[in-house]
Formats: sequence, structure tokens, C-alpha cells
Amino acid sequence: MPIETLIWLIPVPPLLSFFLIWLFANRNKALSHTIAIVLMAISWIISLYVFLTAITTEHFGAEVFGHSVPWLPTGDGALNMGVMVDPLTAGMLFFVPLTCLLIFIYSVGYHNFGGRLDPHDVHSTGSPAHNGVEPMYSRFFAFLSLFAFGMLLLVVADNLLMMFVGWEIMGLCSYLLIGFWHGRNYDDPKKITPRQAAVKAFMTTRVGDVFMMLGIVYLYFHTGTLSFREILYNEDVLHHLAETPSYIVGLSVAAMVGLLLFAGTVGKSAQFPLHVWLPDAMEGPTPVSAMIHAATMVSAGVYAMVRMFPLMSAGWHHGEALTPPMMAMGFIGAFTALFASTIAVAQRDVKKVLAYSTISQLGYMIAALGIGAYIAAAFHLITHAFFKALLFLGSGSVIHGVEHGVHHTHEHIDPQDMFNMGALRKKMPITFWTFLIGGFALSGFPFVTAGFWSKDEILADAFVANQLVFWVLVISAFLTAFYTMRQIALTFLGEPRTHSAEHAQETAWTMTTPLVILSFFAIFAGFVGVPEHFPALGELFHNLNVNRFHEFIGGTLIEHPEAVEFNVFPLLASIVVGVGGLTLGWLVYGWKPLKAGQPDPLAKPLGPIYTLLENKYYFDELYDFIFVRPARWISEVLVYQVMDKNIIDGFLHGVARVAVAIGIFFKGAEKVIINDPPDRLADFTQWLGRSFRVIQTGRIQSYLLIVMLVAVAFGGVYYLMLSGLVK
Amino acid sequence: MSISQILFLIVGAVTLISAVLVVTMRNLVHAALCLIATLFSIAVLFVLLDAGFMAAVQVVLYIGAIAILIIFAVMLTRRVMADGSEQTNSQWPLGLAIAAAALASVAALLNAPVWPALPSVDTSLSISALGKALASPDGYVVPFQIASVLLTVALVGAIAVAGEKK
Amino acid sequence: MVPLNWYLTLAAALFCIGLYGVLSRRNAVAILMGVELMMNAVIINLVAFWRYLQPTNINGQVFAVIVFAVAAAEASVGLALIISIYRRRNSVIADEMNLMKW
Amino acid sequence: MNFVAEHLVSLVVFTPLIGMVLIGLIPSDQKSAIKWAAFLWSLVPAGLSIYLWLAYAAGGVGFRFVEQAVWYAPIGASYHVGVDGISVPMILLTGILTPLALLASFSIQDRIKPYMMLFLMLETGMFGVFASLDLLLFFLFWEIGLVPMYFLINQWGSANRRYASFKFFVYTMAGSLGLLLSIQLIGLSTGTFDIVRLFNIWPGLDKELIAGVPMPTIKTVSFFAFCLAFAIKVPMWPFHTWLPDAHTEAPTAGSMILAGVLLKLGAYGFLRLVLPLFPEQAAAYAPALAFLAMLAIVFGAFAAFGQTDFKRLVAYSSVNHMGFVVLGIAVVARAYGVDAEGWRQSAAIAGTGAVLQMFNHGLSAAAMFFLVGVVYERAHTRDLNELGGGIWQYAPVYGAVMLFCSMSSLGLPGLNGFVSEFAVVRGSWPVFTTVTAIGMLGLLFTGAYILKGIQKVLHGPRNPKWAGHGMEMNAREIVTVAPLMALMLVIGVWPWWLADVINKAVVSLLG
Repeated sequence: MPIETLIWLIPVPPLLSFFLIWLFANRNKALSHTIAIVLMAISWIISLYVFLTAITTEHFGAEVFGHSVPWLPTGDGALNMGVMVDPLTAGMLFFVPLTCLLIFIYSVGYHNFGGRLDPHDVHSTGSPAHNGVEPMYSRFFAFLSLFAFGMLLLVVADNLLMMFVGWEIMGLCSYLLIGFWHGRNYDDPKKITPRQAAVKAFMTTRVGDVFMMLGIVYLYFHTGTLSFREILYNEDVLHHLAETPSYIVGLSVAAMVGLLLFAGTVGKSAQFPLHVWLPDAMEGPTPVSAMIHAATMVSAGVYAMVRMFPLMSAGWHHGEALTPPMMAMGFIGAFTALFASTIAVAQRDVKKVLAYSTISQLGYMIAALGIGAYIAAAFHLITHAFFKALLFLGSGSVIHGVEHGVHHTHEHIDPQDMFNMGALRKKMPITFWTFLIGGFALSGFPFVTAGFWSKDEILADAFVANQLVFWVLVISAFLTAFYTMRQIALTFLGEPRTHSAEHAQETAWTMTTPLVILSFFAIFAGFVGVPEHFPALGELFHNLNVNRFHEFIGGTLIEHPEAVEFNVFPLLASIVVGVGGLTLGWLVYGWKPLKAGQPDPLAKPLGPIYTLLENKYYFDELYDFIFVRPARWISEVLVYQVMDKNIIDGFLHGVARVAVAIGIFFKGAEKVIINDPPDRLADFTQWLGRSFRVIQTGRIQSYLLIVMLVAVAFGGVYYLMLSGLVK
Repeated sequence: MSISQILFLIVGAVTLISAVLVVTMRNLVHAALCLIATLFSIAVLFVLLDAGFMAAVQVVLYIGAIAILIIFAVMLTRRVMADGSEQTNSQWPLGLAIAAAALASVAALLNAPVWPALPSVDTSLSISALGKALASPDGYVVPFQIASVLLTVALVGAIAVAGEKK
Repeated sequence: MVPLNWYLTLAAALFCIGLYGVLSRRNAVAILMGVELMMNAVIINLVAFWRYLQPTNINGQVFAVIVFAVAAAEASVGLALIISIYRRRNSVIADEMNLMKW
Repeated sequence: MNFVAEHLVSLVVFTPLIGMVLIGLIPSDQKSAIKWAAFLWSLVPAGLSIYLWLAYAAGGVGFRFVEQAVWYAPIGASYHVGVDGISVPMILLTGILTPLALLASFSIQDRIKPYMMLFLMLETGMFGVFASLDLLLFFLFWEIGLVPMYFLINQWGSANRRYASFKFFVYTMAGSLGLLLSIQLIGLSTGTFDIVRLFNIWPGLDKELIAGVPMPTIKTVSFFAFCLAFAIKVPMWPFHTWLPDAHTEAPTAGSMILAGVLLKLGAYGFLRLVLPLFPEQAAAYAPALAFLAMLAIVFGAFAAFGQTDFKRLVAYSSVNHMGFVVLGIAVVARAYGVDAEGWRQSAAIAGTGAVLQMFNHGLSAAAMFFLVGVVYERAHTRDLNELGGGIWQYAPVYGAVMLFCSMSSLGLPGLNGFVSEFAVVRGSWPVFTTVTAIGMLGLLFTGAYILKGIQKVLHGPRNPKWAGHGMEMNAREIVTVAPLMALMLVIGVWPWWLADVINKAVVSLLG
């Protein structure tokens, strides 16, 4: 089979699985997950094959795999849809289907497959299962498959529109999956429910999507195509775009399109100021969180930016002033990285910490792109996908274990609150060790973890490109290490702070196996990107022919980016903040473990700042006040009541009243002038009829008599006329 | 006065007298019998007019069917109207006057010397001519068929109207 | 040699007798008898005209035959109506059948 | 077969009328027979319209399947019908939607015979408008469609039906009046009502004087009269307030057809008559048209979001979606004969998008109204707060179907709505940049109101209020909505088959 056909086939199996489960398997749980996993595995195998073909192809990058067909007629031309695999796509194809597959497998255990159906759950209630298998099990796998389809479609797309299609399908799936437990209510009315979180996620990302769509149409207008190959690999087009002024003074078309597209990423990858949806997206089941935050959706945002980098940087060369979209990316990314990591420090929910760390790490990648560190961003995207998937799945495992304890002890506690945990390392050893690996990778623990290498590379690039960005990223790296250690310490170390934590239990093999596999990649995926100029290690790996990442991904761009010169200062900074943050975290939380009911040791010294952080800088409240409420008011009152009901309909009713008044006047006039004379005529006719009706006797003989009388009379007259007596 | 004229006068007198009896007799059965007499004498008139077929039809149809039918009707309805009761309605003088006036005026009209003499032709073939005329497409087959349909419809209608209903 | 107007006068007389019967009898059956008389007068006329005016042309007799048919139809329907009315109202007096009065 | 092929359009137009007569022969108490007869008969024009589509799509561009016969010779009107790439998708849509609407009407118990008869009459009216190539014929069918709809709302509607039907009728009649007058004006000036001939004669006509009125004045007056009639029907902001009332009060099937096809008559009128007959005036007033379209998009979305009545929400979504159609039309009008900076291509895309949006909105709005009807039949309320959510647990199939159709309405890529919205936005961006940019606010709020509907109906804890109401859809209802869903998916994934035909017609419209 030609490789192009195989690429077309990559997204198909999950879509097929979605329809199969939806239409045929929705009553059979075992069949549902079998279909989903098997088809996902097929997709993974195809992807792997394509990936292997790609990395063994000479000069891959100059030559890419691709195929397209006409999709929408546009006047005399046509808009094509197609697939393409270039080095960047190949990199994505390496990790996306794999993490998806692992998440699928993990979900089997997460939803307690094989457990009995709790009597409370016999009829689906739309809330999490009490204790036993999830009643909406099949639906979950259907949505998950559709989600995987969206991501794979986005990855193999050869044009912006098809990418946008996958992008939006993922938006829908995130909506469906975040709101999966749509019937769930909390005792605390302030706490956001899954269904609200779902709407919030969809709407917030849609803000970005709308801008992105404008970017797409703008680009399409100027280039007449949306194909990556025709735009991104074509220096003439890029040059033309960079030279043409746009509607906004001072911005070239390329810059404006770039900014619009970046707005889409801001929404999808939860960058400031559209970051608010992502922490609330934790309301979904944990595999979904892993799906959104690691394998698919947020990666898609960064992927889009990496993909569109030639356009973003159109007209920019190394060492020159950054283009406007790059500046926007650099500052927003760096700011988000710092901003989110500060919030993460004060969170209690084990998944929320990870959510904010995701935002922060995505900020890293965006910032890296902003300063032109294309390869570093792509590298961090991949390593982050592995260790963040690992962390989310690990946290899901933790929650699952604690929930088991909750069911055992019947305590009323939040099983996601880290302050209700502790000492889980003994109860859940596999989860502990894998989580530790993931956490260290996130913190950038030197040399052995994947996260270190990718983060170090970003810092090295930033150090050369922009000092401000560099320092912001360094600070946030420190905070990252700190809150990671805080999380590990609170969760796994010390003494159990609740009975539930005491009775927690290691989870099923379906959940732990993906953790082990992912932790392998969380360590070893980093070695492919060890810089060539790195002392000792760089040469070692080069000789082993492992660290080909730069060369391979760099092939995506027309102009291969040069690897930055090795500089010891950013390396030191990276090591110091990584190890230092972990140490400080351990000193605060691990050295003297917290007792049950003890507040966060940071709360007191930080004071009001801690409250501010805990409440996420009050962004939700702010947005509610300046966007949501006015929108409601405009909709319900201004547009509907005032404009439609009062002004337009009021005017209409006024016209109607005038018409009625005119009608009444004419009615009166008509009665006198037109109506009365015919009425009199009618009266006369009636009188006449009444007078003559007496001859209507009803007796046949009298009628005949009258007939004969008349006949005889006529006959007589006729005779007289004939005989000439009458003239 | 020739024999045929005498014959005519005799037959005509019988016709008219029995006709007058039809409309004047109190007993309807008698009236019906007088009707038969009238009809029969009309059949004789047809013979005088060389229309043998018409005479036969007159006897078969009028006397054989219609008159009998009328007698049946009289018998069936006899109960409600005793023979002795009043048989004429309140307008009978007026009716008589009209009838008389009509007769007088027609008779006056007829009393003009314009009438042709009896042509002497052979009328023996008239029955076959009549048959051909009634059955030939060039003749009167369509009116004849319509008349047949009319009769059928009338008979069905008569049954439907007079038939016993629940 | 009977002149044509004799026949015609006879037919006219017969017709007027029938007319009188129709106009003045109370019994519906008797009215019908009067109608039969009038019908016969017409047939006499038809046959007489045929014989005197166009004896070679058979049209006159055809006409008479059709009048016979009509007479038969009229008699059957008329009598059926009378029977029907008699059944419903137990009366054959024409004066009493005045439902169509104003 | 030859007869069918030669009189295909006439057959499509008049078979529903024959069906109406046939149904008239069935006794009124045979309810089930009437329903089935009407439904099965309506499959005949549906099949014919699909056949017409296939036959048209297989061949070239321009007016085809034309039939012309003497009809009203003394005033120059003829029976002239035919289809092109703009009308043939609309005929297909009508043909498909009517049987489904009739199927949706099976739950009606009251006076089913006149109901079905009116529906079939309505179908003839709609087919007729799309097929007419003669102005007088066009007007005739235009009015024929109005009458049954009035009675459907007035007799089978819900609580406030008298007000709604009256408003609908008077509003539309007000538009028709001007339409008739300007049709007369055109007929008087040119001596013909033949649309194809008028395309050639009318735009260039400028020498004659009628009663001392200069030709440009006559043209402008007729242009505004046409625009008003069509704008009311579309409806364009601010002539839209009849729509929520009429849609909300109409019976379910009535709303399906009203939103699915009747609204398209207005947009079709713009494309068929206004643009070719008044290119100069249309180009001059296109920015105003675009501005109103933008207002419809934005205010429609806002107003939909502000509703508490589910059906009214869906009704306002029609205002929002039809705004995109008008926006596309405005682009075509503006770019007529201009070829600056690729405007011609933009206009072609926008025009294709507009017609495609007409088709897509026909599918999604019909499906949404149907789904509202399903829930209303069971719960006897349409109030979102009274429904209170939590229905999904009782009705998983309904939930899935509603999600699907909602997403189509929302314009989710991969389903039909996106294709046309993208095309319209793409086309209008270079021509009306600011208006398009502001219009995106409406696109954003499209998401808001759709999600509001889902949240207030499906989401939420298992609602004890609806236990035992049998909220789940039955097989008949699934069969009703399934073809719509299939089409939504097919068009979303592969729009070429439909868009190609439209595109060719739009390109030839652009000259």
C-alpha cells in the first residue's frame, strides 16, 4: 500500500470505532472497549510504520509524503483537502497515537471494568459511579475515540482548514468529556460543576477559534490556498505575505494572520488570558484530563504554532528584531509560564496542580517559539506529552486508590484533595515510583529525565535570544520544581492524614501498565534531543546515533535552524533551579510531614498573596463580571426585550393600531354610503316574495290548473293574432 | 256517408263516452274498467288507420300492462277512500271550464277546410319498415336504445320507490 | 272516407276529458288515469298524422312507439310513487300531498 | 419514462397537488390511511426531485429541464419552468424535507385530512417558486405557499397561534404587495414576464419613459420593492420579528418546513431576481445589506441566547444563520462585475457558501425544530427552566441525536454548517472586512446559545420530573431525523458533490 494511503488511514480507525460503538456496541461494555482499543492500536501501528518510514528516508523534509483531493469549489478553482507527513508530523505521529492508546487502556481500569454495577447506577444518573463500573462506559469510549480521531486528523492534515476541522472536533470532544458527568452536583454551590466547566471550556476556546477562523480566511484570501506545502515551503509566498500591508497599519499580512492564528492557540493551549477553562476542565474523568493536557488538545495548540512557525516568523532572520506574532508569543508564553506556576503553588487539588503546571509548560513552548527556538519547542512538546500524560494518569491512579479508601471507610472527604492523602508510597508503590519519575521530569531533574533536556534547550535558546524571557522562564522553572515536590510530598510521603488514605489500594494492571510504559518514555525520550555540543554526553549520544532530533525536525523548515552554541550559564541555571526547587519543596513539605488538619505551611508567610494565588488571581470572578454578565444582560434584556419586543414589535403594533383605526372609520362610512342602498333593495325583494308566496300551495293540481289557464290564455291571444283580430 | 265514416263515428262515440265515464265515475274500479274500454276502442281506431302494429301494442301494453297496473293500484289503495266519498276536489268547476275552453278552441282551429285527403298507398309493409327504422343505425336505433334505458331506469326506480323498507 | 280533422277532433276531445280528470279528481290513481287518456290522445294524433301526411315514411310510428315507452315508464314510476306515499301516509288524496307548500 | 424526463420539473411541482386531491377522496375518519397516503405520496415528488438532482448534476450549467407553454398570452406571461444550479438544490431540499415533516406530523390527531392536504399544497407552492422562470408564475407560487402556512399555524399551532399567524400573514402580504407592483412595472416596461428574457433586456433598459417617470427611478423603486419582499421572507434584521412568533407557534412540522424551506424563498428571490435584474442598484446598496446581515447574525445570536423558550431559541438561531446567507448574497452583489484583488473569486465562494448555507440551514433547523417538537410532545412544555435538564438519562438516543444536530447548527467542522459558514466568511472577509469581523461575535454566541440549549435540556442530574414520561424517541422519530443527520455528515465531510453544482451556477451568475 502506498504510504499516502496509509496516512489517509491513520485517523480513520478511531472514527470508525466512534461510529461502531455509538451505533452498535453501546450496550456492551466489553465490546466497546475492545473496539476502541483494537482500532486505536491499528492506528498506532500505521503511525509507527509511517514514522519509521519517515526517519529512514534520506533527506526527509525536502521530500515529504502527501496527497490531496479537491474538497470545496471556489469559483474557478478548488480548495483541496489532503494529508501530509513531514518531519514535524512524524514526530507527532510518534507520541500522539501511543499516548492515546495507553490512555484508552488505562480507562478500562479507571472505569472499573469488570466491577459490578452499583444498584444506584443501574439507571444512568450522569454522575460518577458510586462504586463499580461506570454506567456510561460505552459512551466514554466512543467520545474518547472521536477525540483521538480529531487529534490524528489535525496531525496529518496538510492544510489549515483540515487542521481546523480536527481542532474543532477536539473542542467538541473536550466539551463532551469534561461534561461527561453532566449530572454531577456539588454541595458547595460555588464549586463549578462538570456541565458548567464543559460550557466554559468550549466557549473560551471558541473565542480563540473565531479569531483563528478569521486568520484562516485572511490567509486563504491572500494566498489562494491553505496547503502547508504551498505556503510554508514557498519562500515567495512567505515573502509576499510579509511585504503586503494588512488592514491594520504597521502590520503585514503575515503578521496579522499570525496574530489571529495565535489567538486560536491562546484559546486551545490555555494561554493567558484565555487560560481559565483548563483548570476547570479537571471536572472530567482523569483519562480525559490526560487526553486533553498531554496527548491531544493543548498540544494541538502548540503544534499549530510550531507548524505555522514559518509564517509567524516570515521576514525574520536569526538575530534580527522579532516579528509581531513572535513578540506576542514570547511575552504571552513567558508570562503564562510564570503566572500559572505561581497559582499551582497554592492549589490543593491534585489535578489542579497539574492543570496549572500544564498551562505553565505550554507557556514555555510558546515562549520558545516566540524567541525562534523552533526545535526546542517541538522537543518540549513531545517530552511534555509523555511526562504530563504520566503525571495525569498517575494522579488518576492516586485518586482512584483514595476513592477506594473512601468507599471502604465511608468518610465524606474530597478524594482529590492532597491534604487528605499522605504516605501513599507504601500503598501504591507502582503509582508512586512512576509519578516520581514524571514529577522529576517535569521539574527538569538533571541529565536523566526527558524534561531536563527539553527545558534546558529552551533556556539555552532564550538566554541567547532574550534575557527577559530567559529570567522569567528560570523563575517559573524553579516554581515548577517546588510545587512538584510539594505535590509528591503531600501525596506520597509522610503519614496518612485520613482513614481513606490509610485504606488506599494499588490500582489494577490496566492502569499501572500505561504508567510504566510512559515513565520509560519520560526518561528516555529526552536523549534523542541532547545537544550535539553538550560536553561528553552530546558526543556520546552522537556516536550512538541517538540524538538526531535537531536534524530531523529541523528538516521541516526551509532554512535549517542552527543549534545554539553551548553555554554553561543557562545549563547551570537549569540545574540549579531544578534541583533547588525540588530541595526547597522537600524542605517545606517532606522533611516535616504535615499532620492531619494542618494548614499549608506557605499560607502563613505568604498571607494575602496565598489567598490571591489560591483563588487564581480572581480571574473567574473578573471574567464573570466583565464578560458573562454583560453578555447575558445584552441577550436577555437589550436585544430581546428592548430591541425586538419593545422597539421593533412596538412599532409594528403601532402600525397595526393605526390600520385598525382607519378600518373602523371606513367601516362606519361604508355603512351609510355603500351598505344601506343595497340593503333596501334586498328588503323590497323579500317583501315581494312574501306577497306572492300564497300561490305556492304545494298541491300539484292547482299548479297544473294555473299552467293550463296561462296556456289557454296564450293560445287565445295567439289565435286572435293569427286571425287578424288583433294587430 | 261511407261505411268507414259510420264505423269511425261509432268507435269515436264509444271512446269518448267511456272516457267521460273514466273521469266521472265514483267507483274507481268501474272507472278503470271504463278506461280499458276507452283504450280498446282506441286500438280499433288504429286499425282504421291501417296501423295494425300500433293496435297490437295498444292492446298488449295499455290494456295488458298499464290498465292492469292501475287496477292493482286501485285495489291496493281502496281501503282509505270509500267508494261513496267525494271524488272531485274543490277546483273541479274551474277544471271543467278550462278543459271545455281548450276543447272549444282546438275544435275551432280544426274546423278549417285545409286537411288533405287520405292517400291511398300500400301500408302492409309498415311493420317491417318500422322494425328496420328502429334497429337501423341510419334510423332510430339511438333513441330506441335510450327509450329502453329509460324504461329500465324507470322500472328500477319504481322498485326502489315502492319497495318495502324496513 | 274519414277526414283527418275528425281524428284530430276526437283526439282533442279525449285530451280535454283527460285534462279534466287530472284537474279535478281527488284520488291520485284517478289522476293517473286522466294522464293516460291524454297520452292516448297524443298517440292518436301521431298515428293519424302519419297515415294522412306521410304514410311512406315510418317516422310517425317510431315516434308513437317511443311515446308508448314513455307512457309505460310514467305509469310504472307514477304508480310506484303513489304506493310509496300510500304506505307512508296512508292516503292517496292528492290535495293532502302538499309538503312543498310555502 | 420519456414523458417523465420531458416534464420532470412540472411533475415535481404538481405531483403534490395531485396527492392533495387524492387525499381529499379519503374519508376523514380514516386517519391512519390519510397519514400513510400523504407520507407515501410525498415520497413521489421526493424521488422525482432526487432524480432531477441527479440528472442535473450529471449535465452542464444554466437553465435546464425547461418547459414553456402558453399560459396567459394577453399579458405576456407564460408557463415557463426550469432549474439551474441554484434552484435545484432547493428543490432537492424541499423534496427531502416534506416527507420527513409529514412523518413528523403523524402524532397530530386533530383534523388530519385538511392538515395533510394543506401540507401538500404548500409543497407545490415551494417547488413552484424554485422552478418558475416567469415573474407572474413566480408570484403566483409565492402566494400559494403563504396560504397553507397561515392555516397550519392558525389551526394547528400552540397557545398564541392567532397572533402569530396573523403577524406572519400580514407581514408577508405587506412584502408581496410591493413585489406584485414592481412585477407589474417590469411587465409594463418590457412587455414580458419571462425571467430569462428579462435578464437580457431589463438591466440595460434605460431609454423609455413610463408616464413621465425616468427609468432609473422605476428601477430603484422596483429594486426596493423586491428587496423588501425578500428581506421580510428571509428574514433580515429588522424585519425578523414575525419569525420567532410564527416558528414558535407553528406545529412541529410547520416549523420544520417554515425554517427549512420557506425562509429560503427570500434568499432565493435575491439570488434569482434581485442580483441579475438590478446589478447596479444591488452593488450600490450591498454594504447596507451586509450591515443588516451582520446585525442579524449578531443580534440573532444574542437574542437566541436570551431565550427561555427552547423553540424560540431555535427560531432565533434561524435569524442568526440566515444572516450568513444574506451576507454571502451581499458579497455577490457588491462584487458584481468588479474584479479587484480577487473579488470575483471571493464573490464566487461567498455565493456558493450562501446557497450551501441555505441548504444546510434547511437541514439543521428542520432537525432542531423536530427535536424541540419531540420533547414538547412528551413534556408539554418548551420552557428551558421548566424542563430543567436531566433528560439525557431518560433518553440517551434523543440526547445523541440532539447533540449531533446541535453541533450541525453550531457549525462544527466535519458537519455541514461549517462548510457554508466558512465559505461565506472567506468570501466576505476581503469585501466587507469590518462587518465580517464584527459578525464573528455572532459566530461566538452561536456556541453560547446552542450549549445553553443542550445544558438546559440534556445535562443535569436525573430529573425525577420526567420519570415515566417516555422521553425517549420512538422508531418513527428516529427514522424522521436519520436522513437529515446522514446528510449533515455527508455534506460536512464531502461537500463537493453539492457545492460544485452551486458553484457553477454562481460563477455563471457573476457573468
